[in-house]
Amino acid sequence: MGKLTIGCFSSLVGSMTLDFAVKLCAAAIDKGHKVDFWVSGNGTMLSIKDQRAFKDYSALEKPLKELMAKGLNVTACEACAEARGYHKDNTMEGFKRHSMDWYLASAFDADRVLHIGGE
Amino acid sequence: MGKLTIGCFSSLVGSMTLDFAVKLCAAAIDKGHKVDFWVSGNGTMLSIKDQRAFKDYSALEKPLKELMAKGLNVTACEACAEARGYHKDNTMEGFKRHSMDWYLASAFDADRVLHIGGE
Amino acid sequence: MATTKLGFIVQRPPYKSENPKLALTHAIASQSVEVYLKEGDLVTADIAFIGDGVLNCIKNQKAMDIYKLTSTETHIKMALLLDLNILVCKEDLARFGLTENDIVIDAEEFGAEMKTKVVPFSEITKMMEEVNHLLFF
Amino acid sequence: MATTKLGFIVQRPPYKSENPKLALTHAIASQSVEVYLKEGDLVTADIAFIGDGVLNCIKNQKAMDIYKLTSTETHIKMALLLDLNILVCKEDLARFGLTENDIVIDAEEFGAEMKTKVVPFSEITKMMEEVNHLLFF
Amino acid sequence: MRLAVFVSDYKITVDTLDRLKAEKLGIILVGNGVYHTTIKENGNPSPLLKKSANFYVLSEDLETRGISSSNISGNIKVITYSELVDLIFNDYEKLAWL
Amino acid sequence: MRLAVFVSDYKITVDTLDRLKAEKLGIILVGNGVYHTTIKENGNPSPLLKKSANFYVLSEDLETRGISSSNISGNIKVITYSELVDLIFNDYEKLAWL
Repeated sequence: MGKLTIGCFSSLVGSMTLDFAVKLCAAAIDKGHKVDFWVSGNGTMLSIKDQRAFKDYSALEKPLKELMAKGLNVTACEACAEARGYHKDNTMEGFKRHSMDWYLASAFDADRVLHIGGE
Repeated sequence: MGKLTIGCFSSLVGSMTLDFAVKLCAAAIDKGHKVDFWVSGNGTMLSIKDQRAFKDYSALEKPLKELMAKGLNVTACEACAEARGYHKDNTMEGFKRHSMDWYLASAFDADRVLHIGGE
Repeated sequence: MATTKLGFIVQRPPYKSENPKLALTHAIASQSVEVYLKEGDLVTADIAFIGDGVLNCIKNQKAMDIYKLTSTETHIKMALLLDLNILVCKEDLARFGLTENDIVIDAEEFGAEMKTKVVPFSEITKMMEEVNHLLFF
Repeated sequence: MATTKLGFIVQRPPYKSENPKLALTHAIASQSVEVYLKEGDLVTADIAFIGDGVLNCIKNQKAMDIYKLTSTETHIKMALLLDLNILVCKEDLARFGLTENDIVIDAEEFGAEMKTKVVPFSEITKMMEEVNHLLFF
Repeated sequence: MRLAVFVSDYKITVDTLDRLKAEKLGIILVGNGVYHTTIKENGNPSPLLKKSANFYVLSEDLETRGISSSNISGNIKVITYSELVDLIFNDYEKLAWL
Repeated sequence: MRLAVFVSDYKITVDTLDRLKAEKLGIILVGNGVYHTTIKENGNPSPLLKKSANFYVLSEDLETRGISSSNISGNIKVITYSELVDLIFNDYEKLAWL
């Protein structure tokens, strides 16, 4: 079994890219792999708690919590979050916040890195 | 003097598009025009209070508050905000939240509508 | 008693951004705008799909089954149910090799009477000239 | 004692999205990663600007004066100060009619010893082959 | 109609601009759209500039990207945010951000 | 290197793909990248499909957009998320999302 590090970056909220990343995390964990998931830029929106699950909008809080229970390691870029007004007290339980070096450290011993940086 | 309605939609946070829209609001208000400013989709991020003003990130809370004091009417799409976990209690003071019909009603008697809907 | 006409032009494919969906949900909001207006005043919303935007109209989208997200197809059907005028560019469908069989034309299952209109781009140009304001997505 | 090499490839122009800036700030974070690693372990970050990404390197950007935002130019200078290896594609500069005079080459005012390297794309291909993981922005 | 089109990207992914018809057409280059004014690919000016239209470019967005207003050719009018407001209210009746 | 490139857009604004060199190149179509599999402009298949590469398309993203897997030509392998995980770990060593 391997380790997959996924990074999901800016300009991606409201696209299906975060949905893709969460489904890929799930598929990898189901196969017994270890998964680190880093969100930065606009992707940090994923970390906010109490997102209303409308059917018109991607609602990822529930699947994320299930994945965290199965061992998903998920971290938001602290500066990117603070700059958007996402503070510790409105962060989803279990969602970590660190500076950018966390992502690079995760890549250090990853077997594969999928960096979703573009549009 | 006229009325300008500006709408700023999704995929735009972290681009310079919100910065552009805020500067255009300021220029129009300085010339004595009435300005309504609607944010929807990812643009609703603009409504969050206590965004940390790092120099590495667009920091628009201060200029927005100055414009509100000069009469800028600024409203976020309530559903788009709730879906992202932006609730009434973390909304900037003076920033309104309404359903989408507010934007259309603002367009009703606008002399010009600048709808920034694309990328 | 006045009417302001808005033209919503969707030029991008669905899902990659929220724009096409927000175009439809905002256009649908024209049905509830009177709460802000004086008696008799109206805002109308016409919607046109052009360029890659016609890909929004492909039918049998399974976004709800797979991603638990309302599909653009369903939003188009809701707009038809609410009697919005929906135009789809004929030349762009042809360019992609798509026919009326491939796209959402009606929402009979919801009881909608309105149908999507496949029209030449010149009709969409006419609409753009007739409306008061344009909103490109 | 192990080293993991990361290759950051910036293919898009600045400001329209945060990507190019985030590429630089994340690459700079390689300087503080050891807090998470065992003694002697390293993560290195090479940065290459290719395609429209070379527009990030144009000098005299006034983002701070006008939008109160750190310019991509300043981020590049910070990366040079921290001794990161920065490559700029020679063919892409030439395609845009840009020369070394038009782009950020050094950050002497900050005391940086490192300089931007204008190299043929083949050198960037070599970098991509040598690193362990690729990060495209 | 008198239509002002805002172009904010260097790479344009929609073909709408080529199909818009207007008695008076303005093209306002903002954001990364300002690269169209001076960046020449393989020596050629941006195809966008070949259109029959009145061209404007936002000076603040030029400077942000390190492009000097003095390098802009005479058929493109360099405007400030303040002048943009007048353009919107006085010269055009409909606006399109592509 | 064995490189898998993810394409998630229909209109691609970067020219990187044409310049990447790899001993084994995989192109994985996800998101709006799946339109490249069946949408023909003026009768022509997407130029992307002319590249010398192994092609894969994510079935979930096809279905989301109303495209039936049965319409996909034989040289493009239709894969699920689960199969994508195996592809990532077993067939390619570096990944690129353009």
